[in-house]
Amino acid sequence: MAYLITKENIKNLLTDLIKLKAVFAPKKDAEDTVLFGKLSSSSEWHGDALLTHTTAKDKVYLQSETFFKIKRNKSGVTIEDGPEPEETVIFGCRPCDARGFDIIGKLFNWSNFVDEYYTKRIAKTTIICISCEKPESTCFCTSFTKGSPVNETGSDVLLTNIKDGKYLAESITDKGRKLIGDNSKYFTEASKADEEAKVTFKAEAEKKIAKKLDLAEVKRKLEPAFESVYWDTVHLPCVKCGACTFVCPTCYCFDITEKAFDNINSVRVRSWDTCMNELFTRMAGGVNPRTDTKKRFRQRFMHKFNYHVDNFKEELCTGCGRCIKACPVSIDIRKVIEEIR
Amino acid sequence: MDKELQEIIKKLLAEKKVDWAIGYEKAYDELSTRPAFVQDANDTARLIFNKYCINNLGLYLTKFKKNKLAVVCKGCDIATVFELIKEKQFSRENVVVIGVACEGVLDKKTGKQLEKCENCRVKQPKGADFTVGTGKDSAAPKNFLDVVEFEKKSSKEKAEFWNRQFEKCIRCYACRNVCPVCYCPDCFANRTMPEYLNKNVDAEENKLFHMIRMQHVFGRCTDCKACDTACPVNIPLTLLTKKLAKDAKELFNYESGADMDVLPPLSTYNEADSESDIL
Amino acid sequence: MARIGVFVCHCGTNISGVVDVSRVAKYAESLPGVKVAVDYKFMCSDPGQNTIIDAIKTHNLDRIVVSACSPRMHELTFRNTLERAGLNPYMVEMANIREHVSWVHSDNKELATEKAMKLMEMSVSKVRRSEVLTKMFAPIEKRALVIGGGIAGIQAALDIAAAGYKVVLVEKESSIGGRMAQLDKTFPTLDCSACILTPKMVAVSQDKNITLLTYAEVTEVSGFIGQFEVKIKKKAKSVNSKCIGCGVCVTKCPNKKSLSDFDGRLGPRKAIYTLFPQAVPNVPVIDRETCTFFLTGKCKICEKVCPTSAVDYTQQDELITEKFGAVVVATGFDIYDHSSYGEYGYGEIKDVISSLQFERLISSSGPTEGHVVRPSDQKEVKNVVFIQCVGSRDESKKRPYCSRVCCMYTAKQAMLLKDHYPETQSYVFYIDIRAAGKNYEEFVQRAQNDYGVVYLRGRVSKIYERGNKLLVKGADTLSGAQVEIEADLVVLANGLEPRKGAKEFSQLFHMSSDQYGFYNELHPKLAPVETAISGVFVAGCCQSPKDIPDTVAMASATAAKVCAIFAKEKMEVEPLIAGVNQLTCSGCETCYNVCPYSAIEMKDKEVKRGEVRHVAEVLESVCKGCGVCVGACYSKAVDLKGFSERQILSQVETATMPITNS
Amino acid sequence: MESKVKEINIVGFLCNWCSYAGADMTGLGRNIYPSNIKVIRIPCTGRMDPMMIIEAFHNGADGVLVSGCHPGDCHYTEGNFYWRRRYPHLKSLLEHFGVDRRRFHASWVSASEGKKFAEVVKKVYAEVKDWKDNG
Repeated sequence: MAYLITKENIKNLLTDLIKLKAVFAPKKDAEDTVLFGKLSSSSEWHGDALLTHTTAKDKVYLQSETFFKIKRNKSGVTIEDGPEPEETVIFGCRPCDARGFDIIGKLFNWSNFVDEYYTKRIAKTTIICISCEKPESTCFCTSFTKGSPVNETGSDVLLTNIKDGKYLAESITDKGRKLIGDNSKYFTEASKADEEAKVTFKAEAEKKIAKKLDLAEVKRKLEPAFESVYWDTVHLPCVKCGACTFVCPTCYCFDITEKAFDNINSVRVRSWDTCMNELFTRMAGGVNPRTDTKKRFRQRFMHKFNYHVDNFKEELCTGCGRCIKACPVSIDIRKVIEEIR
Repeated sequence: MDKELQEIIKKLLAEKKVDWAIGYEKAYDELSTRPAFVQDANDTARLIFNKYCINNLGLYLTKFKKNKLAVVCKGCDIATVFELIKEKQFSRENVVVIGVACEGVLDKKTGKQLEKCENCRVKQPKGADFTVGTGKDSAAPKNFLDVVEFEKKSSKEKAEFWNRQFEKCIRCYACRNVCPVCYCPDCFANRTMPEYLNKNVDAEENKLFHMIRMQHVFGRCTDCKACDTACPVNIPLTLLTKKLAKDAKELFNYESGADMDVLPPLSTYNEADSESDIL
Repeated sequence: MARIGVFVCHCGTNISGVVDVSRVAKYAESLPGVKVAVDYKFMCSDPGQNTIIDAIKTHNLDRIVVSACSPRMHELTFRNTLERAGLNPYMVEMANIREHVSWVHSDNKELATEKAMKLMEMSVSKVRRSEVLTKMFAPIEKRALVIGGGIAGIQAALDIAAAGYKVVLVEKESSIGGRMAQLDKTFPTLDCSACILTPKMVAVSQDKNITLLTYAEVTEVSGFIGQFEVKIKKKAKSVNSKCIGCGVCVTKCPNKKSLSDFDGRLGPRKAIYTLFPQAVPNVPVIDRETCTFFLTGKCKICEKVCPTSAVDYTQQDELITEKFGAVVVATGFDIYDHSSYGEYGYGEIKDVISSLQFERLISSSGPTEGHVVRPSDQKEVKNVVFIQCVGSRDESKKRPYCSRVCCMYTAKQAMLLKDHYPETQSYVFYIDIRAAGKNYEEFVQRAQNDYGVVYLRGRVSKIYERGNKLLVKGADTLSGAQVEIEADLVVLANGLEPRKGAKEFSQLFHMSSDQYGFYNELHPKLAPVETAISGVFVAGCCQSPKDIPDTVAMASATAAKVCAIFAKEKMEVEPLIAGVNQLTCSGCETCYNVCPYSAIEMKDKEVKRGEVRHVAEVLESVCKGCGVCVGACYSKAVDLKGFSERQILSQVETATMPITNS
Repeated sequence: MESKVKEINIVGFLCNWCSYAGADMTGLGRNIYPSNIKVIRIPCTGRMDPMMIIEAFHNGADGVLVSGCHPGDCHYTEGNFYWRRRYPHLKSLLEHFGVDRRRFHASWVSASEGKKFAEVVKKVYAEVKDWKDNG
């Protein structure tokens, strides 16, 4: 079902939602950083930026998730679970971000392996996504089968600014339908023309994205490229920080550690990890199968465009281009995979 | 200017004076450049220098220790090279410094000129083996006005300010990894015995990381702004690195990378050092 | 998991009168890893220690915390207790709940008890991270190197040799003897310097344990206590071992263009020369910079006259490398160069001479054969003015220190002059008379009372030449009068300063020196002959100005220290020292720069297979465990055993945690 | 609001040779001082790793005191000179991060200055308390 909602009413909707749930939306701070922050008022929503500096991934897949707390004493051990997730709305993310949830979600529900922390959180999260009108120079979502500035995968509700101040609101999932139903006073039914306007919107928005990669070709080239000399030089500028992976909507690697307070109290925490970090593969005995930058650098691309495709029939990338912008040495993921030899 | 730069590097590579040359090349759009590694004398045409060449290439010197390198340096980057030589990370003979005159560089995220370029006294590079172009140095010395302004805040305000900053921090370690003097083989942040820093990412733990990193680079940091510009969430690390520069100058009259014969301030002492604050 | 025993001491009522010791023990029992916690009246008593030993055996404990008094008091006691129980002695930590709790927090027993619990808990945290440490042993090369053949070096060499150890004595001149050989007589006994010195010089040359290397210099030093490796340059003497010391070559040498430094440049010196007649070894050397043959290729008279064909023009400098277990540095002093004193004529007035020049003038083996005559016209003298504190106690010349010997030698010189020439009159300008020493004050009194030396308290403002006399203008501050003395000769009491090149020399050993260049002793009171470098000792005036008896005493002290090292089969090394994890070392040399003991060595080493890196290494027998390197290392590659990062961090964490489970 | 005595937690790092012995002397002289300080013994102030102080504040210490030998008295001759350089820099940096200057102190206490040690702790306690109470 499609509806219409005015910008005014979006704000009203936000105001209502804030009272009931934790609402995260792009917020701009004094340093001009735009991040998903918890709204205390709808006016804090900063809708002007296309992409936030980091994704909304961390609102569902927390950067540090406390599994449980352990208390020890002479008589034994008591275990206390980490905090329960609250009802959450992610508002104003982009289709590429939303699609990230879809990709990670599949991983965290891979055959019998269900990650209860992620599953519990995503079940309580409603994602309201806004289609993109104008891409940035780093955008390349259209390279992907499902990728588009108006793609709905991963979203519960998709908003598209079809004419000034009027948004076409499409409910994608039950969660989305429920949200619109619960707040129906702000929505009006959309006409056929409105839905057609979205088609035009889509065509124009997609046209503006200059870069389109042939990912099938990339996959074909990557498969035999493990030992390629290409990697010997392409990694050289990389400083092996984790900026690319931490701003990525699809990177999901983690580490589980226990913070011990002098053997009496401790907490077990899952934190994001990055394949760029040397510690990522270093084992307790000191052996490290990925000893140098080259191997770690290669892993990132192999994983995203080769191994993950083998397992899930889709790339571990949504084309948001954040890694390109976040990279301190401006490594361009598009260029790297395009030029593979 | 690019032509001249390319010719110098071409000659160095052709004559086997260096194994690698590190310079800049165009990146994904008109506003971005990235480090370029050139090994082949016929491959120098991609090297450029412009106001978007923000990276401090001195960073790579510690990663290529075994090679003879030519490195393109803005005047300010040369301080890094000297500091690293002082810290015995490589020898002067193994690096050819190609200084490029610079009129200031722009932050790719904001499009604005870096604050450090305003009162830059090394627009004309000093101490290089080759110099390309001529630059006009600023007459005014580096000022610490923003740091002084920040210092006026109460400790509570400062703590709140940093708390807000470090809440943003995602601990991607871009700041550390682009820092030319953060070359430790195994950073304290990676240690588990003892565990100086927990993997848990929260404002307090993030702040601990930055406090220790800043302490570790005191008297060695050249205030090159690499960390500040690398931060994907715009944490104003410049407020910290500039503070380090200010303290080094005020407390120990030390400027990193300036004088090859003076030891870093914490590696030495003077019997007449001040102790006004000691009970 | 650790098995920790906690023992809480009452110390009679010293602790238990304030601290609820049973509560402390009870709290200890609740801590993970603590298998047993007991309190007892006197933990340090025999029954107390036995309680610990029994508990170790019963509960199979591997770590112990004793909550009692200061570790400075009883840490050793309890280390021994552990050793007796068969545990590693370093597995004990003390929590100081007496000096730091009960005695200072008696105003609030509740808070005192809580603090005692916390301190105990901190020690439990620390001991949990303690490591087994064992004493180490290092080999000792039982040979000593003595540098400098003055009286200090001679005495040190003789004493070490007397104990049966081998000594190499290195002297840069062609003979040993040093400054003392230049002196005529010595205070306060006025016995002849040569008469007491030469027997010792001969003893050196005859001692089978002593190898004498004259005309030689130390050029490079590496290694550390027990294992120094020293490069010594033996300069070409141009005279070989066939020389019997007959001296014909010296007599026949036609080249007397040079002045003798030994004689204060008051007399000539041949191109082939011995320093002085009683030189040891009595072998002349050729100064190749002045020798006619070496300059022009012609002459060779010495070769012709030598009865034993000992002259060898082809000799080359020779570099030898030797190993030593300990080093005595006795490189002596120079006298202050008075040419910086404008009021005394910038060193340009011929008849204003230095005290050492006076010694040579009055010495019967000196250039004038003991006749005190004016250098300008060789006439005998009548009125002589002595001026003290030249380059001593003078802030303007950056020599604020007292040279300690000038007051005494000035009195001596004035007395000797009167003995030789009863008609002469001496005047001494002084600031204060410093005559602290056995029979010293009496000596100066004798100069004034029995020898009629006139002492004037004040400074000389100007010395003029008038006719063939010197007009000395000064103030007598005691009478307030201006004084003007017409003198034939002015003798300056030049102060003592470090040898030229002392700074460079100290760097060979990484020794530190003070702002003047005198070598620093390890501790000004309690370690006056040791240096910060283990196994390197200092004797004589290279450390600070001093007289002969003090120098000899100091030299003997260094010998005792050297012998104490050599007396052991192997060197025992305390295990509480620093260690480098070379895998994490970044080779920045920060530790190398800050180590007060030069206990860090930088090496290019293969730290991982195929990965050679510039890394630091701790010289275990040199490190004293101060931990300055640990505080300075930002790569966190250095750590200190017994006070490791893990231990201290765990203490910090425990200290900042609230008391749990109580 | 006045903070309770108990709530103030000060970590003291004392060098073994002078200040720790000085604190022992305080005990011998029965000079009373606030019990809030918890002492960690280190061989020398030169061993003082600035990280430990940062960690102490991170862990929630209200105050930190580092005390060593007077300049020139260092058992290891120069350890305290290095500390004397680290201290002002660290204090200034911590202050920049919002750690109030009243919370971090250094002192010279010799083995004979038992009374002085008590005075130093009282002073540090007063400063930390002032910070806690008045911000």
